[in-house]
Amino acid sequence: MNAPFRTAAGGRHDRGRPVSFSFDGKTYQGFAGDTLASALLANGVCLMGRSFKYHRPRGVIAAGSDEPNALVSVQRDAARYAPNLRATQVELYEGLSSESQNRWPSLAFDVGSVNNLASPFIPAGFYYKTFMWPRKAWDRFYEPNIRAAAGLGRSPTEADPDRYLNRYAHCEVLVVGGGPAGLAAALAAAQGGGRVILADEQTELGGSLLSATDATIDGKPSDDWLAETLASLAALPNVTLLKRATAFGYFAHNMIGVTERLTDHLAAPNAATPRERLWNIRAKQVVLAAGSIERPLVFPDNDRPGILLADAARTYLNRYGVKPGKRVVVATGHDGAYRAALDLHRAGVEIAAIADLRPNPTGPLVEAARAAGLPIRPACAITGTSGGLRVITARLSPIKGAGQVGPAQIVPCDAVLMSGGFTPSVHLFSQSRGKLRWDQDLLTYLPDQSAEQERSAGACRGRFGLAEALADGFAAGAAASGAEVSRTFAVEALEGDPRGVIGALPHDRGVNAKAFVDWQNDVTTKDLKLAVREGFQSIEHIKRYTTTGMATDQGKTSNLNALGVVADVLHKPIPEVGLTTFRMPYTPVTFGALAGLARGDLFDPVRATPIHDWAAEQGAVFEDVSLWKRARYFPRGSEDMEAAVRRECVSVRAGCGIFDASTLGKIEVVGPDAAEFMNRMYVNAWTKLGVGKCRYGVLCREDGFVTDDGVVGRIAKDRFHVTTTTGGAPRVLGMMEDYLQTEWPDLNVWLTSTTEQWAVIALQGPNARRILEGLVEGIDLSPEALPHMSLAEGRIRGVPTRLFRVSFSGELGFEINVAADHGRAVWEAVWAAGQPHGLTPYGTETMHVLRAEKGFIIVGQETDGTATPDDVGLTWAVGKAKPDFVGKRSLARPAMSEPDRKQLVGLYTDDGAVVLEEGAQIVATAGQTPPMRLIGHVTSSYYSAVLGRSIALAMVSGGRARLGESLYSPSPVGDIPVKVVPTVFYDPEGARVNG
Amino acid sequence: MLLITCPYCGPRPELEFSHGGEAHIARPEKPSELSIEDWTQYLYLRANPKGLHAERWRHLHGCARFFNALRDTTTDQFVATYKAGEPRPTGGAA
Amino acid sequence: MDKTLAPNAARGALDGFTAAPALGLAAACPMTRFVLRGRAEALAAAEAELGFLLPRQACRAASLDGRHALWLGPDEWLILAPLADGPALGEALEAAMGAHPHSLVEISQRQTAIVISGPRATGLLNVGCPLDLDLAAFPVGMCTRTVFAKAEIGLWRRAPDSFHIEVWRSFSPYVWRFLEAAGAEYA
Amino acid sequence: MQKFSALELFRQGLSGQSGWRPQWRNPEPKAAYDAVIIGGGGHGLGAAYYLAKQHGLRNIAVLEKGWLGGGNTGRNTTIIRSNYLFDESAALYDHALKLWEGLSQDLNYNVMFSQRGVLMLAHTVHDVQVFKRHVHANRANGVDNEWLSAEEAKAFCPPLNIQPNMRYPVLGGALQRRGGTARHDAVAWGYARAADALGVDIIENCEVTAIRRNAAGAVEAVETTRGVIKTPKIGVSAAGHTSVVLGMAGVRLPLESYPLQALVSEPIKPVFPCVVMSNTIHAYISQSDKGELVIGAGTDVYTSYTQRGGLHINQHTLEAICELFPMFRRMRMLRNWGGIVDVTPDRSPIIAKTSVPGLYVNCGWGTGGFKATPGAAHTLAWTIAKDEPHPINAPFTIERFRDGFLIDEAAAAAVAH
Ligand SMILES: Cc1cc2nc3c(=O)[nH]c(=O)nc-3n(C[C@H](O)[C@H](O)[C@H](O)COP(=O)(O)OP(=O)(O)OC[C@H]3O[C@@H](n4cnc5c(N)ncnc54)[C@H](O)[C@@H]3O)c2cc1C
Ligand SMILES: NC(=O)c1ccc[n+]([C@@H]2O[C@H](COP(=O)([O-])OP(=O)(O)OC[C@H]3O[C@@H](n4cnc5c(N)ncnc54)[C@H](O)[C@@H]3O)[C@@H](O)[C@H]2O)c1
Ligand SMILES: Cc1cc2nc3c(=O)[nH]c(=O)nc-3n(C[C@H](O)[C@H](O)[C@H](O)COP(=O)(O)O)c2cc1C
Ligand SMILES: [Zn+2]
Repeated sequence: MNAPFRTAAGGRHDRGRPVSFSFDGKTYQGFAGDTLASALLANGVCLMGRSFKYHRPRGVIAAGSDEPNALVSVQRDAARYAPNLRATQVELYEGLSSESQNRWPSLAFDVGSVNNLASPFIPAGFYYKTFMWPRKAWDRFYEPNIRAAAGLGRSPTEADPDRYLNRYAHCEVLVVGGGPAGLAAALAAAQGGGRVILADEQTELGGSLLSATDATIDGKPSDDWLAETLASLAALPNVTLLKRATAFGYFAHNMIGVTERLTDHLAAPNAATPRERLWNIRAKQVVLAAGSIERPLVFPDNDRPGILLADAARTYLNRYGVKPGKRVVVATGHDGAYRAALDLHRAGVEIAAIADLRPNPTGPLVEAARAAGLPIRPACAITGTSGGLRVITARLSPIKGAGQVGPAQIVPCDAVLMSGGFTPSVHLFSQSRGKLRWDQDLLTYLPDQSAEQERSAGACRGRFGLAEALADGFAAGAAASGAEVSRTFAVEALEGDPRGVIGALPHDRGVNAKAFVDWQNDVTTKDLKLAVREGFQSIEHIKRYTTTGMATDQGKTSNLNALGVVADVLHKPIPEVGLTTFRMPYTPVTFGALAGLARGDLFDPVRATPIHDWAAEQGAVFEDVSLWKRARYFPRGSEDMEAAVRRECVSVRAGCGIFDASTLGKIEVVGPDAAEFMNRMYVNAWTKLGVGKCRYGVLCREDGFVTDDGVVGRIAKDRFHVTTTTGGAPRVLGMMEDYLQTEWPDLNVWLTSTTEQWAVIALQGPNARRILEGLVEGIDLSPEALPHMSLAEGRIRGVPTRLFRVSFSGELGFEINVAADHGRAVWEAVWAAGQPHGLTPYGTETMHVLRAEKGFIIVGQETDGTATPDDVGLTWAVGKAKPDFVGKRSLARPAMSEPDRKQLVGLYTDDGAVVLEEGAQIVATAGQTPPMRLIGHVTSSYYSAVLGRSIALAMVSGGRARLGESLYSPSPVGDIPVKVVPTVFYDPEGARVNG
Repeated sequence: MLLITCPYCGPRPELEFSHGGEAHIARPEKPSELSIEDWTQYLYLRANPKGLHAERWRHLHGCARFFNALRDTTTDQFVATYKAGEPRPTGGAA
Repeated sequence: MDKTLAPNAARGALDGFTAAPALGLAAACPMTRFVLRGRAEALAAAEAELGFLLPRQACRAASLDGRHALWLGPDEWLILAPLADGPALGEALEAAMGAHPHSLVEISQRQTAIVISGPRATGLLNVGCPLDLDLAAFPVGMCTRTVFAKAEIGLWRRAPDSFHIEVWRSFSPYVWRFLEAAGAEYA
Repeated sequence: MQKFSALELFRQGLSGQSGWRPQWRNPEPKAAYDAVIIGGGGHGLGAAYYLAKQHGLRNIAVLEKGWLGGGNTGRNTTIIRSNYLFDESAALYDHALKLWEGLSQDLNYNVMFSQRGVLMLAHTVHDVQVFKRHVHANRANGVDNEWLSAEEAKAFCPPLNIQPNMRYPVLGGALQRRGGTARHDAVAWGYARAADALGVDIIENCEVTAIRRNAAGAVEAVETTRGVIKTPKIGVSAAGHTSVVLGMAGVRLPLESYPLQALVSEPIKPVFPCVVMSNTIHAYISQSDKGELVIGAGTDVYTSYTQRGGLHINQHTLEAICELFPMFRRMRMLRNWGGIVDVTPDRSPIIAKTSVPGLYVNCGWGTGGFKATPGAAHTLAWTIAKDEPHPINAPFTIERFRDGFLIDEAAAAAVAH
């Protein structure tokens, strides 16, 4: 195997398990435990991506979730394609197939890089200034081209078959981050006895310990300490350890979102295992131990492949056994880079120079480097690099006082390590709305005032040293759990000075030099300065004008440097420039993980009635009404809906039809004050409704508009059986509860939803009584005993029933209410009994036609939330003598009695064969051109088979006064003449309800 | 997702609740006698403070009771929750 | 014509539903159910008839001889009883409460019940239910309405590893399938 | 005003883009103005621009408590359409749409108005009825809107799932081809720059803390964090904060402020050609010119000024997105944020005089006022300048709530039986 940059020994990867993988079609070898980035680096592949705007060749600069450059797509199969993954987080598995992005035709030769040549003419925000002429060219030319150039990876093209799970979890202490601070926090918190969850985004717990070499804790090498600590935590029943688990969002009241990646690292995952699990964790206390992120240096040409963060280089070396180069230049303003230089030196890498910005670097790490004979250059800035697809030289210049540099020296190298210091990860703290404080000494923002039950510990609050981090973490864990524990950690490690540098380095390279601040979005110091020059002073404007910090890394490496540059140009201290808002997610979260199981049939509950399966077996076509499935029509043979509905309508009127009305909302209103309550809620009067009688009820909102309707039966003096529309059931019950609980708590009445207790079978048609007769016990079906709008209780085929004599079709009709479990059997019994009488099943569509023929409204179709009872012809229902009911006062508002309000009327098209479209508009005169004067619209429109012509209901301005008038309905094929007619088209005398 | 303390059931996740708008707006005894201005106030005018807000919640998927809460709309932190009918608690900086 | 339906004519919403044994899911047998509301006198009368006190502590259940009263709200209880108690129980309660203001509504078939037991019970429930189901937070005997994914359920812990889930009839297939999907990796 | 053009960009390119001047000045507030606009969002800046340009008021200022466009203008999903149901609404939004069509040229600022079409999906028979009603009403009003079958919808938006076995199958959709998106920040900046060039003082970091009224009750000055500013006319365009600002003058409005969230995915190459909205399953989506999928849905349920909301809201939104576009399930959410939207009882805006002389208000745009920006700004300017509404905003009074002349777009889409 040829992996030229792999060390001979060391690293946490498994040298016994070689793994082959491909990148851009070429196969390489790595080891289990490698990331794609470490394995590519080991193979000497430095070029991993192209930048967003200029298509500059880019290599990896980081080793974790802060990586801005090395974005790749990973394709497991055609349907499992994921773009924009960080190579630093993609774990290697046998056969992994990955490709680079945002380049064509190849990563090494990318046509898009002409943008780089054009870069002087396409600075930040250039698109706001051009592409305006000629106007049409924007749509046809400019925008399509801008769009085509943008974007990073490409979208998946097929439905993702993988499973995703959500779960809720609770704990006393949640620890975010499994580095020394987080581990210590968990150790302490666990002793409090409560539940502790520790989540870390990496593949292994340990944080910075995973790449530490020489430190000892409690006298043990840190590796050993780590292993022991993890084992002891894992053994505790109250501790849950989550790895590959990113805490991505901190929400109100200590709710933290965590995504756990379960299968992406496996070569052949079990299809049943979820790809990711999203944890919604409600924690009593949170300890944030999220560590810190290394800051790059901002210098000209700082983006060539081979230039990377010093601590990332250490990670590659110590954790993955990969040398970042063979001859390395280190550029730094921080001690941490010396640790990297020392480790690399020990591993046999040549350190060509350590260019330190500081005039007098000192301290144990620096001394150790001196002792090792490393070539330290104090007061030295890196001012450029060269190289095509990999860096080949670094340009080092001595610093001569304020912002000036002396003559440069070119140093050949194949890698540059840079470090500006570490930025504490305050992302989650800030998301929690905790207040940050600028620390002038550490040159960083640190957590100050907490907004939630939360505390930060370790590097994320500026406690960078290992000893400090352990102690701080332990104290935080103890405090969070309330455990009275204390512990000290004996640490031996070389610790550096935590201070670093921010902003651009001095250089002598002129205005066109490109010193990148935001790598992924190609934002340079020049862009930031341009934004300031153009008057953008707020950092929020600068962010949006230049797009700095808006890339997929959300500025993890760039935000503080951008602040530094801007502060410099504005001559303001950094805290006065401000900070952009940290938002969730910390790192991008898969849509599928957020959606979880809610897909297909589990997207929303599918509510089906007890009779649903029967209808399905008969070939019914269903429609969605709120969560319910309702049978819409029952086609026979090759019938389409129109044909089926005509047949169903005729059958009902000629014989009898059977209809599943189970979805109607039902509320049992019970108690001595039931009638009083009904009086207050509904527009109707209820006091005089006799027991065993029914009434059509209309419900308004307090603003006077009709919100629901339904038949109400009085079962007993103190008991009403109220029905509502299918979709309105929860709304009506909620509204009633609101009034009852908060306005009239003194009323002795209670509400219970009985929607699902009853299956409801509507039997409508002249033969209805005949069919029922043989089935019913204990109920006299005669018109005298059970007249229209009455009810009786008895049995039907032995099953207790509430039988309503009601009609929504205008025919003799009954609604059989039986307990749900018996719904299907009773239905089948009625069905069988109806066979000799031409019984036909019908669906909602026929129901709609039948009621329209009778001029009955459907709330939500005739009404649209802006109709009063009077508008839809229901004045007769309003209890005029009642002093009050919900909505009454509003009905007295001026607008409610305007003569030109829309009112419900019937319409006949002059040509009875023409069926208007529902929603079609009405005008008074023909031949209008837009904007027309619209006076109404069609709410319902059908072909009426019994009438042999079309009918329509419409809301027309001043409609009732227009009876007989000719109006028009504009349509794409011309104005359709219509005549205003009464709303009742069929059996206006209402004789048929009597059979 | 907020954590809301139902006065009956204790702290519960927001998913179990429905929000009911401003609290302490009693329906007038005799709406028909109200002036149009007063009725409009009752119907539509709601406090929309930036700061402490007395609001109604219903523990819809719990005990189903309406109750009231004092919440700071600049932080979403609850200062108190209390049963319907009880007076708005005094003071209570967030 | 035969005037009564065959005894097996009743069909529960979960008839025929089965799940992998590892999930510990089962449909509970049919039961008699009432929602009881009322003022103090009526409640006292109901307690006398039931033979045990209605739980007044929020979110707690009380039982005697296969009859249970689950606290749903400060003046609302779900009464569960064997199927055979049927209407007779309702009539007895009505008679006992008489003219005292109350509401007793039978909802035996408005809802159905799912039982989930075993070591995975809380884990599967927490895929859709946002409550803390730790024994300390949700002890045996606790009951409450809550949500499970997009359905409302009544959740009642009957043993450390066993829950009784009340769910409206038409939502029960959804809850069942959701629990099944939640546990697909164990099936 | 320094002209923006390709030529100028090129010229500046030769000198390292060093010759650009500030897009707007950063003036100190004067002691007095002829009119003051409170709120430096698109609506407020636009109002100032039209006041200066069309009504000749040059001694005016826009006062913004933070940074320009930092309110909802800077946090909206930029959907622009005008296919509203009621004549009044359609007229207002279409007035805006017509202004959008020439805005880049008018302002000499490319606001990237992109008429890629807005497709509203119907999933139920009821949806179909409602949308067809819209289509008919719009056409009669001269507003383009057309009905597409499910197959036509898919042809227009290839990622769309129209499988009949979906939980809520797509039955078709209403398409407004003239609808689309625009670059939100550019709208604020473009108006600011153009207004500034006409002499308007744009004053950032200047929070209005009180409104002073004279003995007659009319406005006379505002107190701000940067001093007292006298003015006889105040236009309030403070979106989510309207209640707070009008409270300073003792005016109560029927408004409640809710958090509304949005999110973007990581950027990808062009895959999504239009805007798709689904009210029934609650989500809308488009792809920005930079490549992110821009996604939003409904508000959180409670009032709040925190500019954030709950994760479950986003989860519901993404459930819907993944249902409609299953191929996006492996895409990732990059950033989420919230705004504060002020909502009226009938979900229609108020652009009107208030009971206080000299005090004018533009508010109540709820979740949908970005699309109206030029129209709202234009009619607000008119109302301030003439002390009477433009015919287009005349129906959008405060009094409509008293009298019952609501313009209830939300109720009009009421869920049926
Ligand atoms: C997430 C989200 C998505 C949306 N999506 C869409 C969409 O797709 N399409 C659409 O049409 N609309 C959408 N909207 C609505 C739209 O954003 C707004 O209606 C519109 O931008 C309002 O513009 P504005 O100028 O009135 O308000 P804003 O831009 O909010 O401006 C008001 C300004 O007033 C300032 N202010 C407040 N108080 C004071 C004070 N006391 N002193 C000084 N200044 C003050 C604020 O700081 C703010 O800058 C969305 C909104 C949100 C939040
Ligand atoms: N001397 C220095 O200047 C310096 C600088 C940086 C780090 N260090 C070292 O850092 C250590 C500090 O320890 P520490 O524990 O504070 O930090 P750490 O970096 O060791 O651990 C932080 C852990 O948190 C994880 N993490 C971060 N954000 C996360 C999120 N949102 N979700 C899940 N996991 C997340 C990281 O993956 C990491 O494993 C010490 O060992 C110290 O030596 C030193
Ligand atoms: C249409 C639109 C597109 C956006 N695209 C991005 C983006 O690509 N990257 C990003 O980081 N933020 C993006 N944002 C979000 C902003 O970063 C920011 O969250 C938003 O303006 C709200 O401001 P705040 O988060 O600072 O409160 C976008 C916002 C909008 C309105
Ligand atoms: Zn409760």
